[in-house]
Amino acid sequence: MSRIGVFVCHCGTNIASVVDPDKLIAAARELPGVAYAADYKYMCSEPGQQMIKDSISEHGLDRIVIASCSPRMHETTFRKMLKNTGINPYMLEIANIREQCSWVHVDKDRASEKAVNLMRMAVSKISKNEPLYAQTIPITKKALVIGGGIAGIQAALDIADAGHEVVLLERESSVGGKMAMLDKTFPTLDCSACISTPKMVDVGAHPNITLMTSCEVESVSGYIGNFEVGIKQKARYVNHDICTGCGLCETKCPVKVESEFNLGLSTRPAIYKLFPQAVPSKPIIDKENCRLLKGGKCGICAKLCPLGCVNYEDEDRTITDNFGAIVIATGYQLVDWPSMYGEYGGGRYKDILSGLQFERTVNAAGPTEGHIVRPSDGKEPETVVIVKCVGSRDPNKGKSYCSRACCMYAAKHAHQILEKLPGTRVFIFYIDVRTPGKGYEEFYDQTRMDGAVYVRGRVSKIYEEEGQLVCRGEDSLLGEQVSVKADMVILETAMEPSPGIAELTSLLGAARDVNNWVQEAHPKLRPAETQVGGVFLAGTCQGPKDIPDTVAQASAAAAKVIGLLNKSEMETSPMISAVERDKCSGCGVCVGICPYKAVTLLEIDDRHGAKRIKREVANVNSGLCQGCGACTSACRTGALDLLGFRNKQILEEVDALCL
Amino acid sequence: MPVEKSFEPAIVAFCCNWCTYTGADLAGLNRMKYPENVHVIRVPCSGRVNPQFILRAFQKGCDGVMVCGCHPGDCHYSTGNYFTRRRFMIMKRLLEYNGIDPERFHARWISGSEAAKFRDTAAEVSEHVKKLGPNVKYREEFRITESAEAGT
Amino acid sequence: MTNEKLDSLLAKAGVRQYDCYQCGKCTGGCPMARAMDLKPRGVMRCAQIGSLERILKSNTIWLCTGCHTCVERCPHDVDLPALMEEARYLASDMGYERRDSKVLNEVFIANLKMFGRNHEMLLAGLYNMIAFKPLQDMSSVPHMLKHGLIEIKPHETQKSESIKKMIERAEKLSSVRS
Amino acid sequence: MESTAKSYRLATEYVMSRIGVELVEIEDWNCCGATSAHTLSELMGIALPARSLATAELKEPELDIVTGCASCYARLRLAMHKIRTDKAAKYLIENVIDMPYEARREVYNFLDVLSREDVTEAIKGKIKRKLEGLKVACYYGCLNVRPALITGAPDRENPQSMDAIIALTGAETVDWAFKTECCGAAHQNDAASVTRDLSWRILKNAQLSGAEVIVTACPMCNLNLEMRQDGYRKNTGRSSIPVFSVSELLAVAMGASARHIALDAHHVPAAKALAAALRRSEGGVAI
Repeated sequence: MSRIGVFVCHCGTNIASVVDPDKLIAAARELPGVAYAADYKYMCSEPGQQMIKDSISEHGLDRIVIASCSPRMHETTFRKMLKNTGINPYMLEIANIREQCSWVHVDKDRASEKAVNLMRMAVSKISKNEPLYAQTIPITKKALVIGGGIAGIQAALDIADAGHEVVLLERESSVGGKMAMLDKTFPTLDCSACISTPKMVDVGAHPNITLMTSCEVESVSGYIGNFEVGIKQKARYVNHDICTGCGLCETKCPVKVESEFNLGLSTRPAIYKLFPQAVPSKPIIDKENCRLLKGGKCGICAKLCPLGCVNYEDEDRTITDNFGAIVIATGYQLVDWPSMYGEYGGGRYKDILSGLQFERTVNAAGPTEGHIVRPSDGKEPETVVIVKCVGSRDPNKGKSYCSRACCMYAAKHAHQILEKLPGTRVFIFYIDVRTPGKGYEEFYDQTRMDGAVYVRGRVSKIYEEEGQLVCRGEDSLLGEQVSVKADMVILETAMEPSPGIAELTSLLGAARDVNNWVQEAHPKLRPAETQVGGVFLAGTCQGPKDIPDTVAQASAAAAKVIGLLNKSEMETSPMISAVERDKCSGCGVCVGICPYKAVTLLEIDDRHGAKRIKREVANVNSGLCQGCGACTSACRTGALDLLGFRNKQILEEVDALCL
Repeated sequence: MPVEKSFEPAIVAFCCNWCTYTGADLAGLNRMKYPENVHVIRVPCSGRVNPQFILRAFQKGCDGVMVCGCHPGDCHYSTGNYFTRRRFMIMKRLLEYNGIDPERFHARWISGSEAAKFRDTAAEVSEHVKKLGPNVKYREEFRITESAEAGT
Repeated sequence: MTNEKLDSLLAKAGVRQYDCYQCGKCTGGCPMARAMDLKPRGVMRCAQIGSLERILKSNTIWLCTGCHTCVERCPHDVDLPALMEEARYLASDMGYERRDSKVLNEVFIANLKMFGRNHEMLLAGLYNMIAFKPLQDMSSVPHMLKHGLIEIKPHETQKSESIKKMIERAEKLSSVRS
Repeated sequence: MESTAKSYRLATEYVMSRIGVELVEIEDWNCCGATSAHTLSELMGIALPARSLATAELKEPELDIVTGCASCYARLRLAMHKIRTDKAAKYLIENVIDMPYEARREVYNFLDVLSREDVTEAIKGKIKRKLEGLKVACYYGCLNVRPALITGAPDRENPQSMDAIIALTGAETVDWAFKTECCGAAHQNDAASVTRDLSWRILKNAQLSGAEVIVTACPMCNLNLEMRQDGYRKNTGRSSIPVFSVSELLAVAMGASARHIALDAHHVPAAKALAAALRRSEGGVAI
């Protein structure tokens, strides 16, 4: 027989003025298993806690019910107290007779009656409680950062500077991401390369950072503190251990294909560095376009290389490594506007550029060496139209969300045009101008004063006539149709998650929102974490944002990772699902229901009569399980149960209420 | 059990720890008032509420059952309450099949900030169940079997 | 009072006025906007501020060709042509002045009642007479007559009488629509 | 098609007989009411086309319906759609037209038919002479493609079906921007100055894009674009541009003579452009 102690708190007059503690004490003494009952003015106070401790040793109590305020208030307090008494901290139940009784009811008799019910429910439940023990899991002191844009670079540097090992994984052949493509950054107009290249060099040289370019995540298993990640190293066909990055191989390659870094505005050979400042500063061969790898005759680059780095036999390899924490920093891509907007020519007109193409055009290291000229004829434009919200704020054709950075980079583009080509006429078609950021509104003001004409209205159609692009729309402030003949049009297109985000998040078990952005654990309070323990996020993989916000979030994610890796082991909550293997039929319904991929099917050796058999049963990973209990309600055989909230505990509560 | 003049129903409310339980606590903090009939049982997630808990409550003569959790999409455990929603759409039919008025069962989404909604829901469900009268269906049958057993 | 009418108008058209965020893409691409006294975006604006009368009094609803360019490009799928159509019916029912096209449309339907099909010369001629535009497009007539493109004698369907009855039934039902 | 669209009709009949497709005229068809009917009454706007469709269903239950006019197409297709999706409307309309109508068969526009793989193959086999180098702007008009829900057209800004058909004749279609811009034909009587400008804009863009002729798939578009050209010449100082129906070009490529398809019936002298193209490809064969 259990020996339950019931302690009723007055909470000053908060409880006692409505609920009669004497009634509770009297009722408690009648209940089976209750060995002792007492009340006190403030149970949570030092003397109150001492009183409980004394009663435990005096009356040999083995489980405690406290009728007091909400368990959300003092459950942890009382659990800590029990730790020092020899009673398992989970042999505790709290009847919430303050927030859910004395504070919300007026009639004293009926409130007292309800308090008795609540106390009785807690006593019944605790009769079925069992000791629970927190497990500790070791932590691998190494972080994986996925994505080598500015978010990944910043997170990797912060973690590495704190003394932890980091693997920075990048799909392309160089880190740098989108920021490396930009010319200047708003609102301060510092040169993007000048502030990002030093950081790129740092990650390449940092003793704690291992840079893995041309790599992708192939598999993920394990849980917080103990992830095992399979990484695919794509064939580079160039031995980077020997290569000095001299660039001789690139000079004679006969292949010319569209440069992805310059977004089709220039060409590159098949053996190439992504861009001149690439880190690592070594080339790879693009196997889709290499004449020799496609089966033709060539091999010029191999002949040219003085060190014999070129290896046409190179193959993809898979490397497996262990990590304690993972940061997703996979960034964004621009939406494919030509497939969305037939009314803007659907990509037929050469002189319509995306915002990023314009960045390459205006960039001194870009295909035109920074001269703003039309791709069609190389002439400087006299009139430029900038269209905002292309693909964003357009649920019909594109994305419903605001892409957030476009208002500012549109203003920046206008400013750059007016600065480089004074006298150019610049029209910016907008729906709203959104400049919430430090120095942003001032920048917008300056752009207007520079002479950019803001026209409120979404452009309805763009077509080419007599070598010019006619932009037709409404000046909605005037209420009239307008038509602007432009020499160049810049479409400020929306961001969307990078390709492959769906595959990556499902490998990690992380959730995505309706627009495929990675879902943060809490939009306000946990913005740099996913709901999967040990998996964090940084930058535009979570939603459109500009560089300052991206860097801030990356450092936040890094701080979280450092906090985790600083511990050598961590405690997990013991209130998680448990499987009774004898009952489990191995149906696997629970596997699909678990939001954390904590439940898997495990093959075990079993006996069927005298025969040895192999069968599958559910297995709960205590590192992954968060204790929601969704699997237990779905379990047909009742093999799964939630510790601390076992079926029999809850049923006892129900029974106690109904009598 | 004779029906008393002023019948006060016993209602059990399964509330998830992260949203509705917090909302109920907030109602207390704001000293909102609602009927005493509603007794909250804390569960980690509305997805933890096994249908058998509800059947057991009705079987034992509980007059009304509420299941409350986070709003769909806001679940602390990301997807738990979607299962709840699907499960309890079928629940109503199961109750009907068992001869229990499905009106005795209510599933609601109440967030941690919606104290007023918790108060209103508690009052509304309490009033509603009161009108339906005591749930004696299984209690009477129990009594019959019990006395029959006692007789033999 | 006015708003009830507006709400039912919007409901019939399947348009939710607050879907529109006034970007003006509809007006920008509208072929007839130049001649409209209230631009398509303005129609949505009036719907938002509850000014049904301005919609019904506008020539816009009569000038809309129903080419669907606006809704095709609209970010929020606002079915303006449906709204224009419902507004025309309401304007007629409520006795608002019908703009220029009334003459054409009525001549057109009268034409159908007579012959079941459209008689182009009669249509254009009658229209020009009633609308006091005696010379509009008349320069083409000799050419058309010469090449048999228009004929003095109309084509009749065999059962033009049944079509006339049908149109009358439709007219009667249309006028009682709420 | 019997009157103003004489050449369109003759050419269509010619093309169809060549490729062995039999077109059956709906017995006792009536006008769809065009813009006028649905401007006045929604019910009339659906009942008029529904009557023709119901007649067709009664007399030729196994045949799909094809129309060569964008406006008819839009109205007929809407009526079909309405009958299929709205039971209450079906009941009302059947009462008004005094006939049952189940909308069992499809309504196609002429381009849909020409784009069918078997039809395209048949046309290919019947092309006798190429209109080599003739630069053509294909004008689809608005209602052949919009509204997307009713027409199901895959691309409403830059459709390609007519371009593919015209390419069979050896002519070269130009990439231009006004394929589906409304020509305002519905208001050519009552808002003449606006529709005039709309037509001029279309003509101008076609010419600036290098087109020698415009091809349409609708008699209304055809008529509207043709009739505005006197003013166009005078006001813009540009030359006029012949406008053909898609059938006419096919017919000529299949060997039809000018007289056959009444090419002289065009408002804008038409035969010359075709003759030049034929000369280019065949060294002087007269049309």
